[in-house]
This record gives sequence, structure tokens and C-alpha cells, in this order.
Amino acid sequence: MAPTYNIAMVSDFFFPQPGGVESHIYQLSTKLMDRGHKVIIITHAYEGRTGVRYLTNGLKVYHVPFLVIYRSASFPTVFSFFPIFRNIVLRERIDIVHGHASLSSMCHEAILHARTMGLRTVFTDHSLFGFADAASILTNKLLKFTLSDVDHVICVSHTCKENTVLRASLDPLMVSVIPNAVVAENFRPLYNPAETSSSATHSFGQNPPPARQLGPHDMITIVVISRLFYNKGTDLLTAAIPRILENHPNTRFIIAGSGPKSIDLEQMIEQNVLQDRVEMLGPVRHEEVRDVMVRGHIYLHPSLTEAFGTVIVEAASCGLYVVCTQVGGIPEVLPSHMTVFAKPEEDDLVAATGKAIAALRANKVRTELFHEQVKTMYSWTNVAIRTERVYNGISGAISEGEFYGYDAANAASWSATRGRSGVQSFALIDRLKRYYGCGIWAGKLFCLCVIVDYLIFLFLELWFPREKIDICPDWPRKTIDNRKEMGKDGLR
Amino acid sequence: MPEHDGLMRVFWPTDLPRSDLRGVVVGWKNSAFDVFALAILEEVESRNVESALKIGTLLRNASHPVSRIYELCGQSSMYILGLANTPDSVEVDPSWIHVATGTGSQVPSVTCASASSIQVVLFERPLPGRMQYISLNPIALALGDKHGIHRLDFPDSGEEDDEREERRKKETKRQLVEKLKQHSIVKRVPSAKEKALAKIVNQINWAWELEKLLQKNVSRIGTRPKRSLSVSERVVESATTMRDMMMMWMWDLVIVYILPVIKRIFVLGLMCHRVTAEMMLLILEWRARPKYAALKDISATAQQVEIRLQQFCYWPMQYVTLRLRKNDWESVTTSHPDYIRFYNSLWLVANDVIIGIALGSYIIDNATWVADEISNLLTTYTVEALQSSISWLMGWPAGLKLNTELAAFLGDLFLWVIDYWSSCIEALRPALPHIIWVIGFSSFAGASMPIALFSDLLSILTIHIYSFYLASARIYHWQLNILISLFHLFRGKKHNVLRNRIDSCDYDLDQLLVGTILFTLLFFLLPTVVVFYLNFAIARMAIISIKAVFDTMLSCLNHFPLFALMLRVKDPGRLPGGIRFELRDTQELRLAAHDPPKGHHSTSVIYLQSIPLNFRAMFHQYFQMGNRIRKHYLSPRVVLCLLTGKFVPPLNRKNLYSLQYSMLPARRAGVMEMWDAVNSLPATMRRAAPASLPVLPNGRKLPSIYSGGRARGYG
Amino acid sequence: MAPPSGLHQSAIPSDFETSVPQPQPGLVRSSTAPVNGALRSHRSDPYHLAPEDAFVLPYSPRRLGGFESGGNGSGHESRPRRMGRKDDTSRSRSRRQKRFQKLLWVKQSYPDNYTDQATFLENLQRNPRVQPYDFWPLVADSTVIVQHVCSVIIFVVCFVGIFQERVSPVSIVGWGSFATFLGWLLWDWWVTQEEDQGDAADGIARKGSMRAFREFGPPRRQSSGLGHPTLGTSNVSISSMSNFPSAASSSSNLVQDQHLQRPVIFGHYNGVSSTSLLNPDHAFSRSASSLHSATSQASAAAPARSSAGEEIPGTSRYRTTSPTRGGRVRLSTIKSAILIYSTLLGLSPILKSLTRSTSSDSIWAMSFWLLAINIFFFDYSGSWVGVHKIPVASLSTNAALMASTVLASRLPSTGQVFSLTLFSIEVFGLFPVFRRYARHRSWRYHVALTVLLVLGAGGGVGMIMGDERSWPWKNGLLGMLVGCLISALAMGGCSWWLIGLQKYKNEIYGPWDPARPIIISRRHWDDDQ
Amino acid sequence: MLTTAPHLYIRRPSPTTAEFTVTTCPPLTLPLRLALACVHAARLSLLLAIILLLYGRWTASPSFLGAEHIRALGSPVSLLLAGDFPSLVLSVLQLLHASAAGQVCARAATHLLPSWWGLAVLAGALLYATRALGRIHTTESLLVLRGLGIQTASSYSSYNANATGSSSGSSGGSCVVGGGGGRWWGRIFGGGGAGGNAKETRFIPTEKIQDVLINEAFRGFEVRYYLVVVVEGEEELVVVFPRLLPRRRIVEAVWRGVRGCLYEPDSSGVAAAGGGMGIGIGGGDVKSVDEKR
Repeated sequence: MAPTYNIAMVSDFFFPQPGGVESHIYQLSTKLMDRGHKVIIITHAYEGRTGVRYLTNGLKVYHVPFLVIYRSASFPTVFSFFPIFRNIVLRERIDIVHGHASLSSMCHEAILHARTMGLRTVFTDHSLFGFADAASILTNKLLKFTLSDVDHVICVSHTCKENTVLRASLDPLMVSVIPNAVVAENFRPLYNPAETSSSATHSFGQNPPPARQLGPHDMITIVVISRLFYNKGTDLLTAAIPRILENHPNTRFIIAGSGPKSIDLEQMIEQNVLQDRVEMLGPVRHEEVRDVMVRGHIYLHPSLTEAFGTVIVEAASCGLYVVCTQVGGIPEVLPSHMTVFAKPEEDDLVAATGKAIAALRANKVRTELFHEQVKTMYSWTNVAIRTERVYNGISGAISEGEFYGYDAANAASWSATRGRSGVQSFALIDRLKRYYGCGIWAGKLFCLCVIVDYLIFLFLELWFPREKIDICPDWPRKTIDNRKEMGKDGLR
Repeated sequence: MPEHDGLMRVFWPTDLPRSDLRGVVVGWKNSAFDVFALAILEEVESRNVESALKIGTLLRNASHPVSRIYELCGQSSMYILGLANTPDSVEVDPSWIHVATGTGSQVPSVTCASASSIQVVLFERPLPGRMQYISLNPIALALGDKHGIHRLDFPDSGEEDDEREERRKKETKRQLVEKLKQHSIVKRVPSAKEKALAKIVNQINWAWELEKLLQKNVSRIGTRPKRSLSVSERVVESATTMRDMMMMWMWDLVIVYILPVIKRIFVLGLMCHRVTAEMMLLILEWRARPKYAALKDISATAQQVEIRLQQFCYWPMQYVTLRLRKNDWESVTTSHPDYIRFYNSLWLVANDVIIGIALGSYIIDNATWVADEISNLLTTYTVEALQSSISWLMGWPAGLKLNTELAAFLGDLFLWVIDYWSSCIEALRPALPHIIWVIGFSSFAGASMPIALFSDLLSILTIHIYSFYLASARIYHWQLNILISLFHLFRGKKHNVLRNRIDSCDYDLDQLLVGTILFTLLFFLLPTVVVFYLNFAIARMAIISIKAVFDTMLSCLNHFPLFALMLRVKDPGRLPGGIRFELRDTQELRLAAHDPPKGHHSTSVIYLQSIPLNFRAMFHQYFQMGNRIRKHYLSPRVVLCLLTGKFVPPLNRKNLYSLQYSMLPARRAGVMEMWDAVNSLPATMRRAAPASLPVLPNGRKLPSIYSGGRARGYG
Repeated sequence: MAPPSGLHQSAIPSDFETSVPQPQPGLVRSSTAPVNGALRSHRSDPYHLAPEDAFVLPYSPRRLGGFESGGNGSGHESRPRRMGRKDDTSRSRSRRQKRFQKLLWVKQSYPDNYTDQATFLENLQRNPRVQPYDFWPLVADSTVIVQHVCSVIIFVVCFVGIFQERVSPVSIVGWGSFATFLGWLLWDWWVTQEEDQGDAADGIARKGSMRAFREFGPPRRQSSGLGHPTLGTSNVSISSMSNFPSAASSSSNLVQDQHLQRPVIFGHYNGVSSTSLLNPDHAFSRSASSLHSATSQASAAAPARSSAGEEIPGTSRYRTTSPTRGGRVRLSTIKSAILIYSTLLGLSPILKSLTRSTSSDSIWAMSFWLLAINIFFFDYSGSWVGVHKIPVASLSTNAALMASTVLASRLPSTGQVFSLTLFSIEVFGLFPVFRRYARHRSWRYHVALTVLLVLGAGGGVGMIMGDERSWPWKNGLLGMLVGCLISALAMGGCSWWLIGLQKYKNEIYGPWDPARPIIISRRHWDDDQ
Repeated sequence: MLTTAPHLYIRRPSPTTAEFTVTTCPPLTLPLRLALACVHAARLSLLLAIILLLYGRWTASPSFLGAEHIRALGSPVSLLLAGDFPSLVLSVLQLLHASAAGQVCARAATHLLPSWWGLAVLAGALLYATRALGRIHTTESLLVLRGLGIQTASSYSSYNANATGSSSGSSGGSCVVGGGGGRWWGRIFGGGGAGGNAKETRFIPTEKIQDVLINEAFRGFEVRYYLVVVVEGEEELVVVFPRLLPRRRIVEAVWRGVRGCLYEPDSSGVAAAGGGMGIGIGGGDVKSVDEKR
């Protein structure tokens, strides 16, 4: 039986705030709990969500009261989080701290403190950053600080992995690529609403659902669901929509989402009179996304940067033909027969959409098969299993050679700077060595921070002794049959 | 009985007379195993008592209808609960209890055959004659029917946003509570015992009177040897009856002939007073538009007069309601808060008048001195201090970089107005002693009147500061806005009204030039305006705080819970603030109870006390008012207004005085209603007249209570 | 920001604008391919990840660190890829078991943290669009800054002169106004010339911007048609007389694959090629911030401009037909001049006493900082956006004007105040426009102007430095000499230094960078509404 | 030494009635009693010192009546007999003032505190000190009566650390909010019955009890367990043992006890079973509790 762990997911972003990271954390935790681990979530207090809460499946959420600055990213106070974090970790008997989202300062602090307390740490990066502008440079420094002493890093796509390796100058072997997933049951196409998940084992060919034929003059609906920010490519969208509608008579748009750019869209609609062909729904809740998607045939995703792009997987799972820009990790996500790629240019986008529409009209695309295929590609259980392997690796449950692959021997060339992460020792001097390599001035500064952190840790051990902290009872753990899961997902 | 878990609950009055005689315990049976002992009838046979209970001899010649007892105690009849001081040899109904009330032990030892464990709840019977009673939730000193009207009254006041915000918070909290309801594991239906608590409270309140009644009728029970009276006793008896006859005759005489005349005159007087009051109230509350402020919102005096009139209109109604309680049992506790409120307001007015007389006489005696003082204060603080400060600002004060020309201009302007004003004050000075005298004279209507007048006088005499404040605030605000927009222009941006954000915009050259020069100009002129503005703003704030002090004094004078405090000191039993239990140590009970406890019996003795109302609840409304004032003046909103030169509104009088209305009904009774009420009173008196006859012997029976009750009541 | 970097950033785009036209964010990684329908079908853009990329054998496997500039590599690499894509499906299916693919949707037999030496970081590129500066163009570009600094110095000199009552304010403002008038006449003459060409070139514009007409009907014809041809021709003219250093510099500053660019530009229809230059938003953002935020700035600025469109009658006014246009322009110019004149006349008495209570030192410090702001935030990019769209860098102009106002308020008499303020308006408000236009007009004027300014500034400083009683012209000449020396040293030294700094440049680009979208039709629905 | 960690007493005379008391008061041993006595002596002397300071300041002030005038009032004993309390107080104070300590205080008052302001500040500070000293032990109790309801009581004076159960139940043990103030008022109005027992009780009838559950909340730098009663129709939860917040062991014991004692056996089975759930269902309404903090 595989060992089970007590895992604490730390991030600034969690429900009730909607978003990709949030649902990722929730789904992953749920699946991990199904696999018999104990998972708690530490995030900051939201409006109307404070204190300690239990979600329905026994997932425990600590909403730590913290000051929130921009877009629910909490104010970076390096050390003030430590006492309460230590208290939670001790009372929950945590042995693995798993931070999410490189923009959440809470996660970084948690990883730092966890290392000080001698826990294993994992970090999951959900976003891409450039190297040019000042903000990203600052973020990269911070990330380097955190990740120079982390046990393992998980990225959602290969592009994300490259980016993270470069940003934090990491050993590529301690960075795993584990994609996001979708709950395929929640994103069923319209035509077979009552479909059991038992058919997940179908191969593509056998008993396919009836193909829906599309006449040459049927109305083709193009769906766009995204927050209307600049980096979501709303400008492209705004520029492309009138031309697409001009080129293809029987098409209409459904746009869901809100943001600063929505005004531009409305302006565009009013200017060349398109009110009857473009429908703006405004913000939709995550559970309504499917209902919006199934109203359309094509999903248009004009994003300018995207680490993974869960939404296009959801769209494909809903049986939509996806037109997306060829940026970031998007090309890795879906096979080419589900997508039409476009360069982030107005003309190219228009042309790609035209190609997609033409293909649909010619009924060349078997969109009704997408659901099954996507279901076999992405499942949270699979993600959970792979994450579990990472946990096993860092906690030494599986041997290092196995974990770091066959070339662990010659990989020494890769890990020039730091020791093997699997055996990363908690000795203060080793950690200081690692931090010192972060830069000329930054290295010294980081070492200072670490030393202060360690002193605080000693003081806390003295002031709030461990035996004064109540151990809280575990939610009854689930036990699963590992082999079945393995067989089901057919992974290694 | 489904919820029978062998728990026997016995309510036992501690102050039942203790004796070693055998007796029958009579009381209520709320449910099986939940009994309430009323009295021990001594030396009677249980079956006689049973029959007597059936035919109701025990409640003979009650002073008031008996049915009311049953309806209020929630039981249809009394039962025999058990026997007292009987040897265990006597075989009885197993559900009966055996009580041993030895004179030695203050706690009776209760045993029951069919109960595995027993709760003995001891309590002390409140004396209805003294208007003592117990209740589960604290007595309400304020009328409760405000809030609906409170909302309707001023939707457009300054408090509005705060209140809305409060309401929002309440709403979210309510939703949380709703969510919490879904969390409870098992929803259990409360057992009969648990539902009985309200009834039991009533029964406790009734216990004293009922016990007295029962004891009075004990003599009628059973075959007691009725020995004939001796002669002497007969003589005495006839004499007493004779005297009673005489008194009753005279009493009738008074009631029939003299009383109606007096009452009629009194009622007529009341009515015409009421009509005049109505008219004055109409004047006071008249407002041109619903938005506009009525007279009573503007001046404190009008407010004060209005309150007094409202009280005068309310008293007769209160009195009528209080009179009605005379022809009911004294244990009916519904009207006690009314009683307290009524006499509280009476007392307050009396105190007010007393203090007022002292104050008024003092003021009248040395009106001239007071007038001089006031005029000196006025000249020193509202004229000279202002002048000196302005002239100080005119020469560069404290190294502030003021613009000389502008400072000179503004200073001269204000100085000129002040000179004009001071000349007006001079003109007014000779009349001041008369005004003071009038104020002093007005204080014979109560000390609150001169205070209100003073606060009005203050606001009238400092009207120039107010206007200065307004003017400087306007200028400052205007200049600030222009500066902000010009600063946007300076940065080459402009505020986009449509999207409510700052957009970048390329201006024409000439726009830029003129805008920049103006910006520089205003920027360097700003400090001058700021210091002047601040000067007047501070003065304004000082005046507002003084007026706030006045208002607080007024509200203290008008609504200090004086009577309640007195009661709290004298007889805490009359202000119930809830109940509390105390678990008594049972081993001492065991020692006290001489019989060794039976094995399966585990008895727990609980002591029930009524906790008097705490002081926080009494002064609750003052806390409320304090909160209001704090929220209005110490809020960041006000600071923001001060900084941006917006007009800081004074606290809306209605909000401040909502405390004061809490003693008055939301809408006062119309003239006709009052007429009906006052006329309904004599009829009730008639009905009450025969009923009030046995009150006398009754009163003779317990003189202490009645004298006590009356004296404390009306004294 | 530090002066050298500022100089660097502002120097590059300035050359793009005046030089060969090209699609707007012309250097974006994702758009180095022409925006051409014929070329779009095959992938000529190697930096994109595509699903197929996982199957084909990469041309030159790269490691961390071992990179040459991605630009040249791209050209060779695109070919074998294109061939390899013919039969990708069959081959990939055969290899699916053993080959590692950079895909997420295939279940592959490698651990999650497996790092494929071949495909890992294959798309990383370093300094893809660093172009080596060469010396003379940089010097030529730095003349703009020298001009501005010199004009500021001249202004300060004038103030000191007035303040020490060595020069009479009236003479200064008189000469200033006279020069301004001359400048205006010259400018007006140029304007009329250009508009004649513009009307002549209207026909070309018709053909060029067909799509614009289709989208936005006849009433907008003039507006959308007007802009391009003038610029189209001007571009042609400039690039034709490319023996001048300016053109040389601009062409040198182009992207490495010019051979690819040029046919595109001229093969491409005129509307598109010139709109990107015409778009004032881009001009602004270019000058204001680095290349990355270009489009963001533009999109932010777009609505503002659109809403500003109605307010300023000028824009709509210029769209009328040519003959009466010039007259109206002159009328409006005269009107605004009169307006400013009277405003100053009215305000100067107040200005005189404005800062009397403030101590002189603080005033000096304040004006110094304001002038510094002016120098640093000045719009050095000679971005040419049409005759009547005078791009005024608001912040710098306002700062200079405020400084002059503050300085003027130190002067004792109203006349001095008035004249100084007026002079400052001429120097900071109008003169830059003239300079820019002169530079756009011909390089010769530009150089002459620069020399004049340097001489004047040096001489003025010399005269101020020197004491009164001795003969001032000696000092003046000395000052001119020194000034010329200093400016020459500065221009040469700074350029040399900047070139020296180039080798420390290390930019990393990859698929993770947010793409910069190419949006063509924005201008249409931005400008006219 | 004076206090211990909060620990639990249970008095349960019958299975349907139980009182859970959590107190910081260790069992009263002789040294403890001595220490308490010392503390009280210190407080008394402090109070006396304050009074003497004020009095000394007063004697120094011109508005003083004059010592001989006060002596003329007569001996304290006679005044006591006469029942003239103000002058009695005066004379006693005068006597004390005449004593050595009084002299010291007076000198201190006249020299150290030239202004009334300083004096007032000092007096306030000392008073506060005495009151703060007053709270040595905190005792909070929970009384469960089947069929009646739950009553929480918390008292935190040094007298009745162990008097919660056996305080003589005469009428009107005053219930006043607020710590020391409560004690003073209790002295005055409580009829002396409760012996200065500032006891804050709250009775909740059974049918208004919606649920009794254990919850967690952030407090300062830690997460604490606490027992909470959900009252129907109220938006604030009633926290049991609000000041002590005992540890999980105690809280759970009390919770099980309440479940078993309050309800009839059929539902108490559910209570025993719902151990984890009792903790689990707490999540709902941490907000109001947090606001309580």
C-alpha cells in the first residue's frame, strides 16, 4: 500500500474567488483525498469567508486573516505569517507543503517557513513570465528566492517548465510537468447529456455517438469565454469580430466574461451595428460555463499568453472546434485535429476562424468524438497519481534513481549549483549555501532573511512549545485500491 | 409517555411554612414527572382535598375570575402532588411524591416511588403585591415599536449610509445564521418538560397569591369539627361587621356623588389641554415639503416643547391602562413595564421642574451678571479671538508661505464682516438681560427648557462663524477641484467621465499653456486659502461640540431612567433581568434529610433565582446615542469632508433624539381616542367598585404588602 | 531612468518612424513573417510551437547556454521542418512509443520530470532583435537632445540676463517674437507645399485603402484617405535620399531580415504600410515606453484620442477641402496667439507677487527640477504624424512652463514677468514644433539649427559668466568655443559609451513572452468616432 | 504560582444535572492562601496610600478645613455612635494623616505632585493597578439541567474561585457586566448575598438551543478550539468558557458531557457518535465568533 501523507496546499487564490488556480487546487486536493491522503488548504480570508471551514467532502480550509492588496494577492509580510503557519502545520501534523501560483506571496512565505521547519515542499507554477519588464524581473527574483530551496516544482506545461527553469535557474530534473485537467462529466456536449463515465474506456472508434450534420446555411455560433483583459487578447478579438462576421454571413458570437476591455467590445458592437449577431453575457459563474459552451460550435481563444489554457480543453470536451492563438503552452494542450492555430495577428485569426467554419460546414470535423477523447486525455485522478509520485519522490518513498530517471548519473552536469533535490538537507548551512547563489546582493539579502527566519523559528519553539498545541483529529481517511486506478489510467 | 426517563422534576417554593405536621401537597402537574408545588394543606385527608379540587371549593370567593388563573397558568386544574411528612408505611399512588419538610432543614427532601432521579428546583415566590415577578427575558424599559417608523421617518438623513451599511451587515450575518441552521446534526422536538418553561414562569409568579387563596379556603375542606362561636366572639364579630357597614356606606356616598363631578371636570380640563397641545404640535411638525426640516428639527427649544407635549398627551392613556390592571389579579405581570415607564416620566418631569426652579431662580436673581458674562464671552471668543486669529493669518504666520495679497484680501473681507457683526452684537447687548430673564423664567417649566434655549441662542449668536465656514469651505473645495483637474492636464491626462478613469489625452498647445499657468497660480495660492479654511473649520467644530454637549445634557434630563434606578436599589425583584440557576451541594441535603437516601434515587437540588436587570440594559439607549454621535462625527467620512472642504452636516436632530422618542409611542393617540379612553375609565371604575370591596379585608389581612406597594408605587 | 539608457531607448524608435515603413510592432517574434496571404499558408515562423514540432527531428539540438542569435538560425531551420511535415502522421505514430514529445495530451512512457535534451528549451532565443549601433547615426540622433538642452540653456541665460538687468526684457521678447513669426511663416509655407502634394496623391490613396472605404462609407473618405499619401510620398522621398546619415542610421537600425521586409512593404498596399506610421498612438507609446508596452499604450490611448476628437474642432476642421484650409489654420493660429497673449497680459501682475513669500533658494531648486523633468521627458522621437497633429509631450512642456512661471514670479516688474513668460512659451511651446518639423523637412536645416543653438547657448553662458565691465563679446566667443567643444565631446562620448555598453545586453525570448498582437483595423474604428 | 493551567471540575449529583467548572485556581493549599492574603494586603495598602495621597494633597491645598476643625468634630468612636459618617471618615483620615505613613504620603503628594492633573493620573493608574491585581483566578462554569436548559457562568474575582457551586444562594446575587466594576456594584446592590461575587450568568432554555458544537477559530497567532452554543433566533453564538478557552481535551469532555446530560438517552446516542462530526460541523459560522474575539 502506498504511503499516505498530510499535505497542506498553500495559495492566495482559492474559492470563493473563481479562477483556474482555484479549481486546480480544489480538484487536486479532492482527488488526493480520494487516494487516502489528508489535505488541508491554507489561504487568506475573503469577504465573508473567514476562520476555519470544512468543505463538503471534509476538505479543511484555513482562511488566515491577512491584508489583501491587488487582485486578492495578500500583502507580502515575510515573517508575520510564520507563527500562525507553524501552529497550523503542527496541529495538522503536516509533512508536505505544496504551494501554488507564483504570484501569491503567501505561498512563497509558506515554502520558506516550511523549509525552516524541516518539511518537504512542492511548488506548482501556473503562469508564464517574461524577462524584460521590471515587474517580471522582480517576480523572478522572488521566485528564485523561494525556489532555490524547494524540493520539487510542478509545471502545467512544457513551456511553463522551460520558463520556470530559466526564471529560477532550477535543475530541470526537479521540475515535473503535470498538466491541468478537466472534470469531463461537467463538460458534456449537448447531444448526450446522460452519459455515464463508464464509457471512459472506449477507444475512439467503437460505437461513436451520432455525428451531427451541419447544413451549409445553419447558423454557426462562435463562443468566447475569457476575462476581458489585455493579455487575454481582447484587442485581437475586438478587431477580428467585425471582419469575421462580415466574411461569414451565418455566424454569430457569444462572448462571456467581464473586464476593463469589455467597453471596447461594446463600442465595437455599437459602431458597426452588430447587436443582433454578437451577444455579450457578462460574467458567468464557473458552473455555468458549460451551458454557455454547448450553445456554440466553435470556441475562439485569442489569448496572448497562456500557461496551459484549461478553458480550451473544456471547450473541446464540450464538443467545440477550437480556434486558438499559438502562444505559450497552448500548442501542447490539444491534438491538431481538434484545433486550428493562428498567429496572434488579426488577419491570421480571421483566416483561421474562416478555415474552422469552412471545415465545420463541410462536416470534416467529428466534434462529437471530442468528448470521449478529451476524457481519456485529461483526468484529475491521473493528475493526482502523478502528483503523488512527486510526493513519493521527494519524501524518499521511491528511490532517487527511479525518481530522477535513468540519467541520474550524468545529470550531475545539469545540477551544477545545488545538491540532488531528493536529499536536500535541512541543515541551515546547506540552505544558506543554496540561497547564497542567488545573486551578488540578492544572495546576501536572502541569507539574511533565512537566518532571521530561523531565529524566529527558535523563538517560537521556545515561546509556543509544541506540546501546548492541540492536535486536531483527522477526517476519516478513504482507502482505495491502487491497482484499479493504475489499470484505469494505464500510467506506467 | 414517550420521554419518560424517570426524571422527576419538582418545583418547590422555599418560603412555604415548614412544619412537621402531615399534609397534602397541592399544585400544578405540568406533565407526568413534572410537578409544581403550590401549597401544603395540613391536617386534611387527601381524598377530601381531591373532591374539593374537583368542585373547586378551594378557590371559593376569589377576588377575581378564577378562569384567568387557569388560562395564565396553562393548566386546567390543580392536582394533589403528594404527601408531606408521611411515614413510608402509607401506601399511595406511586406517582406521588413524599416530601419531608423538617423545620431543621431549609431544603425539603423529596422522594418519589416511580422516579429514578429527581430534580428539586427551589425558588422564592415573588410577592405580587410588591409587583415583583420573574421573567425569562429582561424587562423592556423602552417602547418596542420604533424601528419600522424609524426607517420611514428619515430616508434622507445623514445617517442614511451608515444605517444602510449596518443593515447590509445584519443581512449578511442573518444569511450566515441561516447557513448555520443547516449544520445542526439532529433536529430534536423539545419534550413537554422543555416546552413547559414559560408556563412555569407564570406559575411561579402566581404561586404566592394562589397559596394564600388555598390556605384561606383550607377551612372549608373535609370534616373538621366546626365548633360554635362563643357570645363574646359574636359581639366582636357583629361590631366589626357594623364598622364595615358604616365604612362601606360612606365609601358609596363618596363614590356616587362627589367623585363623578370631580372626574368630569378633570376630564374636561384634560381634553382642552389635549386640543391645544395638538394644535401646537401641528405647528411644530409642519414642514413645507417632506424634504424640508420642520421647526422641531431646527431648534432645540421646539424639540423640547414637542417632547413635553407628547408626554402630556401620552400620560392619560398610560394612566388608563394602569388603572385597568386594578381589576385583575395582581399576579398578571403584563403591565409592570408600563407602570415603570409612566412613573419614570412623571418623576423625570418632576425632577426637571425642581432643578429648573432652582436654576431659574438663580438666573433671575442675577440676570444682569449672567448677561454680562455671556456678552463678555461672546465678544472675547466669537469676535476678538476671531479677529486676532485672522490678523495673525494676514501677516505670514509660523513661516507659512502665504500669498500676501490674497491673505490681505480675504482677511480684510472677513474682518469687515466681523466688524459689522460685532456692531450688531453691540446693538443687541442692552436687550440681553431681558432675554436672560425670559430664559430664566422659562426654566420654571423645567431645567431642560433653558438649556435648549441656550443652545439655540448659541447657534444664533455664532451664525457668522457658520457663514464664514460655509464660504471658506466653498472656495477651498472649488479650488481643490480645479487643481486636481489641472494636474491631470499637467500630466497630459484627463478624467474620462464615461468610463470613470484617467485617460491620456493630447491637448492643444494653447490649452496646455493657459492650463499650466493657471495651475501654477492656484498651486501657490492654495496654502493661503487652506489656512483660512482651517481656521473657520476649527471654530465650527468647536461650536458643534458645544452644542453636542447641550444635547447630551438635554437627553439626560429627559430620559434618565431614574425610577428604574430607584427600584433597582430598593427592590431588585421588580426589575427582572432573567433567571439563573444554581446547583446546590446535595451532600448537605443528605445530611439534612434524616432518612437515608434510597439507592436508586439520585436527587439534585437546584436553586432558581431571578437576576435583576443590569445597569447596561438600563442605560442601553445612552450607549446607542453615544454610538450614533461617535459614528457621525468621528467617522473617516467627516475627516474626508474636512480635508476636501465639503460641508460637514451637523447631526440630524431626529437621529439624536430617537432615544428620546423611545419612551413615547410611535404615533400619539388622537383626540377622539383619548376621549374614548378617558370616558371608558368611569365604567371600569363602576365594575371595579363591588370587586374592590373585599380588597379592604384583604388589605387588612396583609397590610404590609399593600401599604408597601402603594407607598412605593406612588411615592 | 538614467540618461544613457533614456538616450538609447529614445534613439532607436526615432529612426523607425522616420524611415522605411513596415507593419507596426514590426519586431515581434511572432510576426517576422509578412502579413501576406500568399505566404501565410506554410510556416515560415520557426519560433512557434506546433503539435507537429514534436514529431520532426530538430535541426540543431541546443543546450542551455549554447545559443547563437535566433534570427539567422531561423532562416535555415524553417526549410527542413516544412519538408518533415509532409508525412508526420505516419511517422509519428510509428515513433510514439519511443520518442519523447513535447505534448501534454499524449500519455508517454517517460516520467514527468524527464527532460528531453533535444527539445528542451529549443525555442529559446537570445537578443533576437539587438542591432549593433554604429557610431555616426548615433551622433546624428543625439543632435536632437543637444538642440533641446541648448534651447533650455538659452532660456535660462535669458532669465539670468533679465534678472541681473543686463539685458532688457523687451528686446529679448521682441527678438523672440520676431524669430517666432519668421518660423511660423516658414512653417506655413511648408505646410501649403505639402498639402498640394497631398491633394495630388489622393488618387493613389483611393486605390491604396480600398478596405477602408468598404468598411467606412463615403463620408469618412476624406479623413481616412488623406493621411497616407502625404506620408507615403514623404517616406519614399526620404528613403530615396538615403545618402544622409539619418536615413542611413534608420536603415541600419532595421531588423536583421530586411531582405525579407522590403518587398513586403512595397508589395503591401499603401494603406497598411503607412497607417502604422501614421498612427499617433504608436508614435507616443514608442517614444514614451519600451517596445513591449507599445500596443498596450496604444489601446489605452485610443479611446482618449477618440473622445478628444470631438472636442478639438481643429481635427474636424482640417478635413475640409484644401483651398480654404490654409486660411482657417492661420485664423485659428492667430486666434490662439491672441488668446495666450491676453491671458498673459492679465495674469502677469498676479504672477509677479505669486511667490514673494517663498525664499529664492527654494524657487531655484524647484525650477531646476522642473527643467530637469522637461529635459528628461521631452519627446525626442521625431515621430512624424502629419502636419496638423502636433505631438506635444504634455508633461515636459508643462514642467518647463511651470518653471518659467515660477522664475518669472521672482522678477520685480510686471513687464519683465510678462516678457519672460511669453519668451518661455515661444521657447518651450512653439520652438520644439518648429525644430521637429525642420528636421522632418530636411536634414540640412536640422544641422544648421543645431549649430546655431550650440553657438548661442555657449555664447550666452559665456556672457553671463563673464563680469560686466570687461568686454562681454570676448567671453561670448570663449563660451561659444567651449560650448562647441563640450557638445562635441558629449555627443561623441555618449555614443561611444552606448556602443560599448551593447555587449552587456542579454535578453531572453521564448514562447512564454506575451505575444504582441498585430491589429490593423484598430485605427479606423479608433480615429473616426 | 498563584494560578495553574485551566483544569476541569465536574459536579454531577444526578445523571440529569451536571456542572462543568473550568478554573485556573489550584486547590487551596496553605501557601496559596498565604500568597492570596499577601496580594490582598498589598491591594488594601495601595488603596490606603492613594487615599492618603489625595488627602495629603488636600491638606496642602488652601481649600482645606484645617486640622483642628476636624479634631473638633470629636473622636471617631463617638462619631461612629452618632452615625455621622462623613465627619467620621474625615476624622479617621485625619488620624491616619497624622501618622508617620500619612506624613510620608503628604510629603510625597506635596512634592511629587504639584498639579491636580498629575495627581488624578496617578490615582487612576493606581486604581487600575489594584483592579488588575484583583483578577487572580478566572473561573468559568457551565451548568446543564435536562429539561430546563444550559447556563453559562463566568466569574473572575479572587474571592469566589471555588465559590461558584456553594455560594450561599440568598436573593439577588447581582449580575453586572464588566469585571471589577461588577464587583463594586455587586457589593452595593447585591444585598451582600453573593459576597462580592461578580458572576456573569446566561441561561438558555433547552428549546432555544439549536445545537452545541465545537469549533475552531483563529485567535492571535494560533487556532483554538472552543465550545459554542447555537441559540435559535440569535445571530451571535454563545461561547462557553470565553475567557479561558481550555484545550481540546477539556472541551471535548465537556461537549460529550453536555450531549449526554442535556438530551434524553435516544438523542444522546447520536451525540456520542457524532464526535468527529461535532467538530466537523463547526465550519458554518466562524464569522460571528471571530467578531466576538
